[in-house]
Amino acid sequence: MAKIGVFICHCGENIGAKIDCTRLTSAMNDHPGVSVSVEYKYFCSDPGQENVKKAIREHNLTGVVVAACSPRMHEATFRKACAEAGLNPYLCEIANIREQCSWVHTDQDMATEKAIEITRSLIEKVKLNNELQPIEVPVTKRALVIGGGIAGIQAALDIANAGQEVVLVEREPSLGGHMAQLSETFPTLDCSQCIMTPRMVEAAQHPKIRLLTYSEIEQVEGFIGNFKVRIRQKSRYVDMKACTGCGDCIQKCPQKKISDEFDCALGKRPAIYTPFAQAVPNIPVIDKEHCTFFKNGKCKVCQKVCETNAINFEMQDEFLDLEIGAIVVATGFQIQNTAMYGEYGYGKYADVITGLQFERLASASGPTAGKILRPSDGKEPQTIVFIQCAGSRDPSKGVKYCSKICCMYTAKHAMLYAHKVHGGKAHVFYMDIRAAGKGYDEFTRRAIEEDEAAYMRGRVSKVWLENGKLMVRGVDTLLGKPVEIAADMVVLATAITPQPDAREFAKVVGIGCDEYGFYNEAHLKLRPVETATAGIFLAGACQSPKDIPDSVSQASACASKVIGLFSRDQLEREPVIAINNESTCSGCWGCALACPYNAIEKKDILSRSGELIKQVAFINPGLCQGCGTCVTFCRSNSIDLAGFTEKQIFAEVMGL
Amino acid sequence: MSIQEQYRKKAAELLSSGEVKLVIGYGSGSTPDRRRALFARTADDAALFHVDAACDANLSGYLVNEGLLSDKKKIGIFLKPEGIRSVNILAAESQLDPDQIVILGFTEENGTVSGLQGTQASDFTSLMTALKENRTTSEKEQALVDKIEAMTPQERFAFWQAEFEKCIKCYACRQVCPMCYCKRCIVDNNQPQWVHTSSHTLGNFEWNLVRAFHLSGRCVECGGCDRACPVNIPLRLINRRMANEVLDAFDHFSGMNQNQEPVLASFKKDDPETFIL
Amino acid sequence: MTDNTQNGRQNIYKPAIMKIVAKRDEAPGVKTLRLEFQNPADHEQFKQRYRTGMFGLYGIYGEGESTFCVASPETRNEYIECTFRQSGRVTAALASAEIGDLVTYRGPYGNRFPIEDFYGKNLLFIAGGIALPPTRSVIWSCLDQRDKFGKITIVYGARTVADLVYKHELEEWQNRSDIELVLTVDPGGESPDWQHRIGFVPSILEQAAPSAENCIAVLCGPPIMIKFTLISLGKLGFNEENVYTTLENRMKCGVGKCGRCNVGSVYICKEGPVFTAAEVSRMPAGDL
Amino acid sequence: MSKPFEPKIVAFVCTYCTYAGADLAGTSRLKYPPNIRMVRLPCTGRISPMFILKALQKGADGVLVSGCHPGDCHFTHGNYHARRRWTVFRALLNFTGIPLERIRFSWISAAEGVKFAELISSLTEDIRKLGPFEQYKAMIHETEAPVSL
Amino acid sequence: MTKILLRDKLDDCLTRWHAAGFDVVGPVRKNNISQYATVKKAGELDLGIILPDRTLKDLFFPQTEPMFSYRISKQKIDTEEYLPPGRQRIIFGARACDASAMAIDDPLFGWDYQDTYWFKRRNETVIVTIACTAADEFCMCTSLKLAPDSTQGSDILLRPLGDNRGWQVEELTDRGREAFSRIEALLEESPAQTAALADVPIKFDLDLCREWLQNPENFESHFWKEISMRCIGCGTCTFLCPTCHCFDFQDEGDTYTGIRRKNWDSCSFALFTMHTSGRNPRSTQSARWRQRIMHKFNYFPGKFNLNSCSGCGRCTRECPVDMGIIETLQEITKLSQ
Repeated sequence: MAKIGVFICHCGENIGAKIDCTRLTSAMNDHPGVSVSVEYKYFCSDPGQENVKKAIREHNLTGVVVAACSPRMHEATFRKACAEAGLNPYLCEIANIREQCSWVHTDQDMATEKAIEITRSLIEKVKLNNELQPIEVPVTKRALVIGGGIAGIQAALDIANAGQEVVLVEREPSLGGHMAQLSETFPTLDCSQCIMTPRMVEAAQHPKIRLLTYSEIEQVEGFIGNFKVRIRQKSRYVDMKACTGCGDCIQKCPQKKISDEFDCALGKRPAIYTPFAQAVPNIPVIDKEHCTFFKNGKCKVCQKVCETNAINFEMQDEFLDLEIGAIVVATGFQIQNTAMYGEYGYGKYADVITGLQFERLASASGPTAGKILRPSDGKEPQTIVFIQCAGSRDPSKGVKYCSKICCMYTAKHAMLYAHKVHGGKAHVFYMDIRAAGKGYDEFTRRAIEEDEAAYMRGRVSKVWLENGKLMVRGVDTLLGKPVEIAADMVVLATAITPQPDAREFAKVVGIGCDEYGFYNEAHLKLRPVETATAGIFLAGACQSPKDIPDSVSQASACASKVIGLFSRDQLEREPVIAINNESTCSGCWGCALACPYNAIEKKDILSRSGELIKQVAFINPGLCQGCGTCVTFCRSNSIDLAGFTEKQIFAEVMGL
Repeated sequence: MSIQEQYRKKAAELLSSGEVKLVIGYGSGSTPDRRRALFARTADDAALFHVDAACDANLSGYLVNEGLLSDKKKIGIFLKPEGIRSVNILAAESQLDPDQIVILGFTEENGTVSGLQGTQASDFTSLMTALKENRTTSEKEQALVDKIEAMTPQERFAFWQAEFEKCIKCYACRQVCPMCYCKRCIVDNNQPQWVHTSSHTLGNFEWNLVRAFHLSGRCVECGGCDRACPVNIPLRLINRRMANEVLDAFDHFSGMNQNQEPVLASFKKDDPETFIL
Repeated sequence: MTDNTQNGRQNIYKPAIMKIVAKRDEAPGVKTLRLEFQNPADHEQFKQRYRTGMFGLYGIYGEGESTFCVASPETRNEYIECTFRQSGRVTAALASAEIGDLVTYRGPYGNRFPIEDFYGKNLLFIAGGIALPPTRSVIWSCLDQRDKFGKITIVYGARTVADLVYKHELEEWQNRSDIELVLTVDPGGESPDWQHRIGFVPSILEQAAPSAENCIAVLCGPPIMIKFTLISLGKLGFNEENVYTTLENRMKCGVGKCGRCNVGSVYICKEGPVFTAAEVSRMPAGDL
Repeated sequence: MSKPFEPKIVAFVCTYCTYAGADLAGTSRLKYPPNIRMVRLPCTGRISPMFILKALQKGADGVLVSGCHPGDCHFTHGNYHARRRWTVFRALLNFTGIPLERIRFSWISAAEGVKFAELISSLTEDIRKLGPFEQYKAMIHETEAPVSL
Repeated sequence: MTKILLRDKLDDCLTRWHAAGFDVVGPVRKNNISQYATVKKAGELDLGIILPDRTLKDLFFPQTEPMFSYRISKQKIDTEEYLPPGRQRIIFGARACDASAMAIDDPLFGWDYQDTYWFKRRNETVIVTIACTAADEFCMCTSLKLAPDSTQGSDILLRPLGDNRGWQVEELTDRGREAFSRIEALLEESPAQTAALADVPIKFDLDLCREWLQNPENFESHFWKEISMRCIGCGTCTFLCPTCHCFDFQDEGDTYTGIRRKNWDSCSFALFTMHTSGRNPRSTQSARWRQRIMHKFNYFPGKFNLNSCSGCGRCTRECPVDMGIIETLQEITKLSQ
């Protein structure tokens, strides 16, 4: 039998007035396995704690139960006191006889009876407590930032500027993300590229940042502080060291009719290209799919014109294995597939475009050099209609949420249009104007009041072509009247959606998605930049639609989390984790599926001669957070949870 | 050619061609109306197989006998639709590789057996869908379930108390069940001893509840436990009730395919919760 | 069916109550308890019946009973010592019991070492790991009447230095001139200050090469060690009839009824646990 | 005169929500009957059906299982798993004749001290009305009685 | 001229026995199962059952039995013993195989240490066996050198009359005579013819089997693997065997009070012989089936000169996978020929 010390706290009158502590103390003294049971006015006080420590030493106690206030109050206090007296802190349990007994009951007899039972059951539990040691995890001080948009760049720079190594991975040939595509930015109307490109260059040249563009994450294993990441560096067919970025190859490439992704299909590019003029790095890639040589085996014009022999058609994808301590996921967003709105004629009518396409038209570096011209005939649209919530807040299209940035950029578009097309008329259909943010509402007011955009509250039901005009039929709900506008151009404020491969990518990284495919934060309010997987953080629109200031703030928040993590050489974690009994495990993997943290892996059990005997579940102590869902699932009772073992709970219930 | 002849031939071919190392099927039993598992290793053995209405056992449990499949060689097995569902679950729970199983499928209706098209568990998906759509298991059974459900809780308790009182804890229900492949059953864990091992009514009650719970969403209603029970406890009724529950609450029909997620290891955010305050 | 075989009780399955009077850590997971009878009648019964080699069922109410040998010799029957490795539910409970706690005991059961037959002979004790306790009770039985025996050699090995049990007694034996003690640990199991042998028991035994002449060997250890040590003993010229060992099987009743412990037709609990190697070799190997 | 029936109710709760809610009931000095015994667990995902059976074996007349509201789980979705288990286990208990009034499930957040106190009060009253769980107790008594043969 | 007990006097017999303090137990069918159970009236008995599903063992060695309770307090342990109730009882209508089985287990429960639970009940019970006039395809008493009218283990043997009016009484033991003295007045003297006994064909050659089993070479025979391949390792055959006697102890209760129970256990279970270290001398189902057969037909006869089988056939009758002693011994007979 054990040697348990029971310490019954009066908490002044709080417990003492309602519970007969003397009766409780003597009842516990009679309980088998209890070496000492004492009462005291305030055990949480210094002399109170001294009493506990003294008893531990004097009676050589093997466990301690403090019957006092809620463990949520003073568990840490008493565990610390135990540790100071040489008793493993996890051999201490708290019986809550204040919040859940003396404060809530009126009958002294029954409250005392209850206190006796509560304490007794915890004595039974503590007898089976094991000495646990906090889990120490070493930290690899190198961060991985996935995504080279503004969020990723900001996070990378913040971490690097704190002196920590960063690997910044971008799957496109250049940094920049969506922000590089934008013309001006709300609410200041400063030029996006003007504020973006210095950041891109800074990131590329930072001594602590290793930039890997045109690269993708293949595999993530491990856990906080100890991730192992495999990165695929896609072959550019251009030797990055040799290339000087002169651009001759791009000029000479005979294949020039490829739809330009960066310009949202409004422009054309050659098969060897950089996405845009200010690309970082300024090294072209060969688009294998469209390259004449790759298609027909003949051409190699680029190779011929390249003076530094940088073109290499034999180049293969390369794999890079890196040890990483923390991961920032900043993979951004995509805009909704506009084909969903057949009634708006996107794809059918060349002059029905998306907001992002409008950005390219308005951009000085865009296909029209900043002039607003119709894709169909290159004429200036005299009447333009902006349709907000083209997808957002529309459950029938699968997007129940608000895309958050459309109100603002539509106002901006209306403004830019007014500035660029004098005498043109802009109409805006909206559901609600959501302009919460510093300078935002003023901005939309400006669009309406100064730039005279005609805002109509209502939805558009149909767009069709009639006599060369795009007929827009909608309703002005404020007037309660149907409206029909003959427009030259229609701009759809399409919904912000997760990246199309977001779900698969979440599985690669080991984080969760919401119903749309946006990544799940650990707690929406209190842990908005962390994921459920320790050591992986979220920045930018991959978590939910965000504008630039929000993305940047979140990126900096991520960076501070990473820097905080890297400020220590070892991580200490509560040892409340699940452990599997490998000899009784049947390897059904239900636990792995149930685990919210992907903490359960397959482990091979090999014979001495190296043959596979069976596979069992291995619970990664770095990833396990100790919820115990796997324990309950396990039919063979093979998994157990340290601190709340099956034996402990059994004893606790049996002690009631 | 009778289905029995066809299947004997098929089994013989599988064995003589070396495609499978073993065919598990039904041989004659100790009385004319009994069939027992027959393990055929040669084409000659295959001539002893029976395929008829008396072949009631779900043989799939033998597939997970220790070491049987570890040499990666294939095994042929006679299975009814329930057996194929069991193979799907065993595959979904990583207990076997379905590619190693060559199925000689058959089904029985009103005493007549007919063959099923397909040899791999994955060949039977449309059959599974049909089974789910149209849960044909005997109406008599459902009637009994309904009858029990119509009782008051006190009557139900008394009914099961009288049944479980008979239990002798021989664990035939567990041993015969293809889903009870655990290397250690929870009842055999004595640290802690969650389930009483004694066969007093309380211990029997706990055992039968835990068994039914562990089979919820996994039982294919082959009836093996019910037939095995030497003291005639109507175990199929509990299993059927639980199968109804997971189907109604979670649209889960066990053993639909090899990738089915275990019903108690997965969830939907909008799972029903009418009873939670 | 005399009263004496019933241990003074009507119910043969009802244990006696004993108190833990001393507790010792022997090796990682291995503990020794010294127990004293609470009821003088139980003690009297024990004194009458206990002979070295017998075993008992030690238990804790609520957890069950577990079988191990009586590690103390018949020459010291004021108490019972038992040494066990913590592996299951009962041993876990016994291991966490404290001095002053009450435990249960049933026994002594089984047969004995025929120590009178060893008089005048040389003795060779060979033990491996946690199997020293059954050997130790014979060793002390003989040491307590040292003049009745010739040369005494003890060969004891364990996996590592830490796994050696009864370290204080090993030291005592080491210092006695009338015993030759050969200690060994498996290769890799030595500590920096280890001054004894390194190697597996069978080969160390062959190196020590005790004479088989007029010698009785008592051999206890894990099955694999027994197997190879018997070969070594054969090489040294030992006759299987002169080699004694004990068998440990799972037991519940200890009195030949519960059906677990038999190897072939032999009930270990009644006809054992002490057997000569010759008797063991006649048992079906597939059941051992 | 025998003592009036005082039901014994065992509650299995998660530490983050319901246990905290119970603490809040305490700090708010709400009153509820003292018949409840709480077993604190990290998450509802940790609450095994075995706990319920053992509580019944210990003579519980009622059992409460409670944790975070859906979506609020500290461990993101332990309570979703728990909900499925409860659905299934509850159906099983019902089918075998355990009155569902005796086995209750609830979501109580750390903020719902009032809900906690009210639930315990009503639960205690409901079970008091139902009376002791005689049928189960009879089974327990059988284990304590000698064989009649 | 022999004594006859007429069927229509049975109720009166029961009344007299009850009056004399006997409980009367007999074959009863209830709740979809047949077993030996206590009856108040003769009408409750179902004497047409060829063999009850459950065995006579249940009455002497229940599947779970509390032995004693314990209460642990800080300084002492209090215990209280449970012993069988000590009521005299008459088992009316046992089958010869079941009655024989009780006699088979007597020496086992009595060697050196006497099992109180078994013998207290044995000494308090009068077994009145009715010889079988019908058998099914699983009955095999004759193969065990017993018969439908074997007297082993019985105190009274009743032979059914040809006209089915009652039974011819054969008193075998003093205990039986004492019990029947209570109903002496109800018995008649009559020369009535007894009915033909059940025809139970011999299914295997027991002597050949024993010889084969005794040959140490056959211990490792491949036969064991083949014959037990479909065995699923449940306890049906052992728990429904009237002679199987293996048991386990289990402590049950809450932390400081509880009951140590004696529960049936089975050599078919993998855990039966498993050491806590994980080592298992009988680690395969074939080793366990071999143990069962060897024990019944080799080891037990070697120790007690009795086969640990009385030929009731329940092992085969109830086996979920249609195995059993009959098949195994038939195969061994074949191997030996």
